[in-house]
Amino acid sequence: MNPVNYLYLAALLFTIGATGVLIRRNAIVVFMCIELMLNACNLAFVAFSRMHGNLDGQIIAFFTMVVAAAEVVVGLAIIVSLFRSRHSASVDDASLMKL
Amino acid sequence: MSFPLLTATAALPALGAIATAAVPAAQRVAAKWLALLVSLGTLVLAAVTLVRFDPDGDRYQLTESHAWIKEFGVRYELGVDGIAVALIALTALLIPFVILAGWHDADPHETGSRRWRPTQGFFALILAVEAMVIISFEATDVFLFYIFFEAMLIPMYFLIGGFGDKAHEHGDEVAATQRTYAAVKFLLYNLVGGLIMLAAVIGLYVVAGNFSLQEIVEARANGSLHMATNTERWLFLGFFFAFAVKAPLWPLHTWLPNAMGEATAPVAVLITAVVDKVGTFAMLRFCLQLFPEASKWATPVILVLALISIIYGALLAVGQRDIKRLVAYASISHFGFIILGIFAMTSQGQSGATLYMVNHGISTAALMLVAGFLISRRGSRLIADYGGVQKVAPVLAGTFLIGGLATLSLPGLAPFVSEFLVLVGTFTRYPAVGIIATLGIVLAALYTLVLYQRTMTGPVKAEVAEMPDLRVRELLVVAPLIALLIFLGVYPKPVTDIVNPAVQQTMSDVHQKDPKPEVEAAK
Amino acid sequence: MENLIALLIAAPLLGAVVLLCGGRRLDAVGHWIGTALAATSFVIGIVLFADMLGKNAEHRAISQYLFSWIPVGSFQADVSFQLDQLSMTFVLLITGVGSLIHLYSVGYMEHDERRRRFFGYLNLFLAAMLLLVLADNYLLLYVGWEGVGLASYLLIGFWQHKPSAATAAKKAFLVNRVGDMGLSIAIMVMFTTFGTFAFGPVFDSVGKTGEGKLTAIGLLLLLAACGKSAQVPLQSWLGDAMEGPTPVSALIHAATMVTAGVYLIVRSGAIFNAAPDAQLVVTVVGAVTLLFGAIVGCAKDDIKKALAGSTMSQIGYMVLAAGLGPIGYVFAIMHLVTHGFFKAGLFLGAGSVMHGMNDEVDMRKYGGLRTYMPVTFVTFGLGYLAIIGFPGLSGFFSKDKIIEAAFAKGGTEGWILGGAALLGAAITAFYMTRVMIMTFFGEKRWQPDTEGHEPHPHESPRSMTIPMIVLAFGSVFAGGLFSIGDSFVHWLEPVTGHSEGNSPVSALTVTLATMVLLVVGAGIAYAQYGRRPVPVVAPRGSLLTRAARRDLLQDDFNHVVLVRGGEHLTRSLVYVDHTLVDGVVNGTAASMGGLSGRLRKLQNGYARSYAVSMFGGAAILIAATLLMRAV
Amino acid sequence: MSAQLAAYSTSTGEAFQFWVLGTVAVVGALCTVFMKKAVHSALCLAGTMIVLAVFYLANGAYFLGIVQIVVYTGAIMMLFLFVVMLVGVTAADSLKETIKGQRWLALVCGLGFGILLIAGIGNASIKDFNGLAKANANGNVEGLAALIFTKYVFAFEITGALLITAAVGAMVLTHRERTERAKTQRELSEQRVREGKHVPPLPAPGVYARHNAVDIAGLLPDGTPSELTVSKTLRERGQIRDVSTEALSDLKALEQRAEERLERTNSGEGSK
Repeated sequence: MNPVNYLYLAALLFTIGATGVLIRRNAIVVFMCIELMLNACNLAFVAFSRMHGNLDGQIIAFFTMVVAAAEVVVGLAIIVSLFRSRHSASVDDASLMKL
Repeated sequence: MSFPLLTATAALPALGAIATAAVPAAQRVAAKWLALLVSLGTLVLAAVTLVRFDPDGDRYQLTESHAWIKEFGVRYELGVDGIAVALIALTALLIPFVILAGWHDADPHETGSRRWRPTQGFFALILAVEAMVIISFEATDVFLFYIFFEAMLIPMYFLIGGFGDKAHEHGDEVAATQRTYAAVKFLLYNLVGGLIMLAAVIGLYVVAGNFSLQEIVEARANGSLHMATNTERWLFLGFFFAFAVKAPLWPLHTWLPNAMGEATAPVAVLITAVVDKVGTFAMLRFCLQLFPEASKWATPVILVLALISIIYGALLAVGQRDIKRLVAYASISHFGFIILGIFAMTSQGQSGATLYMVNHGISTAALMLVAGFLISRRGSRLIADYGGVQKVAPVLAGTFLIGGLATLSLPGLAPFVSEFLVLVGTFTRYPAVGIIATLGIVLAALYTLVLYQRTMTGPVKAEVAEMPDLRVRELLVVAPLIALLIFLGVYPKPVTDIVNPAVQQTMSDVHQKDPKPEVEAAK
Repeated sequence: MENLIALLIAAPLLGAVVLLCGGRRLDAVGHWIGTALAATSFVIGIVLFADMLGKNAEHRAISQYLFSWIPVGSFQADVSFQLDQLSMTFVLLITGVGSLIHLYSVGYMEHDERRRRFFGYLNLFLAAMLLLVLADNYLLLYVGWEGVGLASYLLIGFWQHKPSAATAAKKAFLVNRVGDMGLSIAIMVMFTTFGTFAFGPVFDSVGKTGEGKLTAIGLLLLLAACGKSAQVPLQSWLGDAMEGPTPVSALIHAATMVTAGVYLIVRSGAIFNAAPDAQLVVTVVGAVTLLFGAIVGCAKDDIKKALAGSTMSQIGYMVLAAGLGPIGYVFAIMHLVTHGFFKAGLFLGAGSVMHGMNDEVDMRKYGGLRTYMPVTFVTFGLGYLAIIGFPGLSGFFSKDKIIEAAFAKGGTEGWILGGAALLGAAITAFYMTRVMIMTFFGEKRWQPDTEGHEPHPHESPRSMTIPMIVLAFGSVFAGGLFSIGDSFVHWLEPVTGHSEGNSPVSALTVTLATMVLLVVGAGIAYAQYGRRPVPVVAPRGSLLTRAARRDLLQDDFNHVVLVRGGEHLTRSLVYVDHTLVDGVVNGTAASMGGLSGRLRKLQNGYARSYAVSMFGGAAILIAATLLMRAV
Repeated sequence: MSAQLAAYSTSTGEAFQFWVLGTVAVVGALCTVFMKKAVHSALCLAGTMIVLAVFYLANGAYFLGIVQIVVYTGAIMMLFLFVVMLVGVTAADSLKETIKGQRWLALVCGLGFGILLIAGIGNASIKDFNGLAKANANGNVEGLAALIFTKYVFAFEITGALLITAAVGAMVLTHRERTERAKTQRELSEQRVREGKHVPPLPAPGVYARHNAVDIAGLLPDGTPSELTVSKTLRERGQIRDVSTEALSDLKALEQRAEERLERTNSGEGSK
């Protein structure tokens, strides 16, 4: 098997995640889809790391994880406070950007 | 290193603007005095610059040069030639009068709020404009010039849109709408011009590799910088478009009547007498020096446009019903003369154009400020609302008449000298253009005298019967301007002496010589 | 002595500044200050004249250089003066008549609360007029030229509360501006041709250029002269200018300013001598105007307008003479001087009549005034005799010479021009007799004015009669004095040159013909107005009379063609500016607004919608990258 | 599996593992997207992540594989579950689209994007496959540590700062400042009396003798449930279990059973 297949898998997962972000309205699920996309990227980084024979790709994946953790913390906090004030976790309810 | 006089001249009003803006709301009067003192201080610095300037010395004097943005070769480079020094003097001279004339223009309606400080803002903005205009005259780095050329739009926008005449014939709400319209129009026109110029500035950098006016001109002169004909023409058009909007040249003029009509008289003076001069000045300094061949290539079209401006502006001035718009159209006509003089490419034309910038500044300031005093008394800008003012306010009428006579270029007053020089300069190279332009002086007489007749003479209208004559503050504004108009009309030599060498150098930049007379007259 | 020249101008200029800036404090003495400074100028003129007489004819011209005015490259304009015999003649005329009229105005304007200002304007006029005749280059002359225009504007419109006065003033200035355009273009042509516009250098190098250029310059100068001297086709302002106070009409619109055109042509004699075509046009303009003015003068019932027509006509004589070249220059100036005396006298007389008649100007409401105003009657009468060319009086000598010179032009032109001049003399006799009879003879036709005040004609105060008497002396004796031994010819000859033409008809024949025509003209007038009572309301009159009353329809022409046309033009241009020029800009802005209004709908505020577009954008970027690689 | 093999080629074992676990991952991802309930989505996601962790291990990223399981699946996903619990597990999303054309656009974009991405990878010339044998020679964790504390030390420090900021941020966001003093019990009771509503304590939940859970509304005398009896939180989440019909159906069943027995009797009587 060609290790490039890992990249195809990563691309597929990323696309699924992105589509999920677009389709779902529940903020939590949207957030999970984002995590899925990040993980897909990580997989690609790890695969690249193996291809190039150095560890930089893994380092980046590591940082991605850390940043993702930070992001999840803040993001979930935002969702919770949103839910508190609106009693809903739907992203469509937050449409104040409309003119 | 010597004292950075040019920086100081521009920095003083800039600092003054900040200080004025910071004056607390209650100290309204203090802010006015502070602004006046700062402008007078700037005048002193400008006078020192004028004295330190040696007309027969180097082309650019009192130069300062510091690296600024190294990566792009942008330098903080200042220097003045005779043309710039004359215009700096004009600017520094007019601002105190503008401030004095607008003494009560920005008094708030109610004085309760502690954070509402329109007065401070008004005077701070005026000083900011002064600082930017002065540095535009001083900058010899194209990029530096561009920044301030554009930046002065910001304070002007707020001055036009934020402050209007106290009374308006259609009520406050309509006045606010029209003011906003005028301010936005002003901004958009000039921004479009500025953006096109930005493209040309970047283009110039790509071609020349730096922004220094002197270096580029030198490189072009000694052949080390070659510009393809088409490149030069496009760059020229980019620069010229921005300056033509600011000047303003027909058909890019329609923002001026709106802006001058809606703004208060002092701000209108600021627009036409100070800010617009940057446009014509820049034609002389940047268009001609950087792109001499393209300038010559474009001359026929520009002359025709200038000619249209002259006649068209004058005819439209005749047809106006609003005093301030009339002056605005008259200014368009006069800017036509200035541009005509610049592109006639004769020493008389260019010296005349430079002189015209100075004289037009003074004469329009005199006329517009008196018109402003008149309007503030009656609360209307419509000519038809006046009549017989001469009878009740003879001094006001007299000063208005002198301002008008200056506008129609009566010999003995300063504008005559410049207008005649422009006409002669144009005639020696393009006789037909010169003759048609002369028609402008007849039309000038028409709109000025019609304005004077309708407002000042005839039976006294009931609404103006109680009109007070000029007050001491107002007289203090007008009298020096009139004295200056007469002085420069009788003895313009001090100015021409400063301007002539710079014009000669510009002429040699564009490789032009005055046409020789047909026969050498016996002396 | 040279340094006195500037003082000539400085004295009245000082007066103007002091009086106009002085404020109400000077109201009480202002008129005397003005008069004194005018007289000062006259005294300086006399001193210079005496000095000039003491020198040889060749060395009489003096000059004074003050400072460099506009130096730009080869364009060098100086403020410098020259005083030669021609200028001297004008200086004396201007300051002399001017001083007298100042004196007269003291009485005439006594009841006007703005008298100080009036004297300020008069002084300003004197200064500008002196600058005009003393300048040694065309540009400085131009300053004086427009300066007198300004003074004229201010003085015609002196009673600004009357809309008619304000309109007349504006009209005068505008029409003059059209003429001034000619002068300024003439200066430009001179500068491009000769590289200078100072009198001496230009005249010296006239021979070096082609006749075409000189003709152009000559015609342009003529245009300027037409404007200032109210010659056809720029004559329309003079009649309206009578809205000004009468002393102004006397000084500016009769004796001095309106003759500036003649001065310009005579001064530029060197140019005209080399451009015969231009000269011909000058003579034609002069001939046409002298008939035109005379015809208009016949029909006017307003005493001042009748005199204005006469002024136009007399200046026509001068222009005709000036167009004749060296044969005529001297006589043009001579007629100018004598005309200055008698026309000023006539106007002052008219003013005196109006002063006694509650400012009534309609001659049909005068009549029989000779017993009420004896001094006015006598001085006016002497002026009358002088203007119609009664033998022995001033007008006789000067006008006769012009008619002779016109014949001496030779050829068909000579006959036509001479004939026109003769005809003009006859008409002059007619209309002046008409004025004289309607005003001073016949029965009283006075009527109360609108407020019911019955006029009480009375003789004017001393300050008014003295100038009239002095001018009457001038009207009687000046011509004779000038002609004794051709003294005036010899006086001016060094400046203008002089030649005797070969007249196809002898001088005596001309004189006799003039006399006959004079008697005929006066006789017709007597038959029409002296023998029969003058109707108070003007009869309808013939077509010509009606046209002449309306200034031969010239105003109607101007109104229809220039005023109406101009109004339409400006109105349509305002429309064009608003809809077309501004419309393009606003249209662009509106279409941008419309487009963004559409695009705005894409911004529905849902984060997911924006995310779709981002995602789509990313897809497009990838596609582009792949495509770029593929290519 | 030796590192050598993992580096240069892929063993059949790895291929087998890839195809099986890869399928699981994709199915898990799809379920994450399409499951109606957030809890199910979260569980599916956790499954996918564990599969990914295995892939990391297979690719020689031993450290990351462990971190993925411990931090991601263990910590982050649990955090998600907590939030789901807070926000409401049962609040099932309707998958009905509200924005016009959004779903189609999203699908088209996703499809296009995926195809392009995969085509891009297919197009890329990835020939040489170096493997991590050399890099992992001193051990994977040591290799990573050497890089993190030398080349990426600034990024590492900044990430630390980021984490602290995030922690503080989360606290700030979720912490609600009290704007007024909390009312004492006395004040609350006084207020109740003043308003005249529910002066006595609220009724207790549960139906005696049958159900005593807190999410079951007490029944009124007519047999309808009273919402007052359950807590506000449950009420808002819609997590009230209604047993009013249950009692009736129980009764019905009882009656039926009784009748059945009686019927027999009745039928007996009838047959008699």
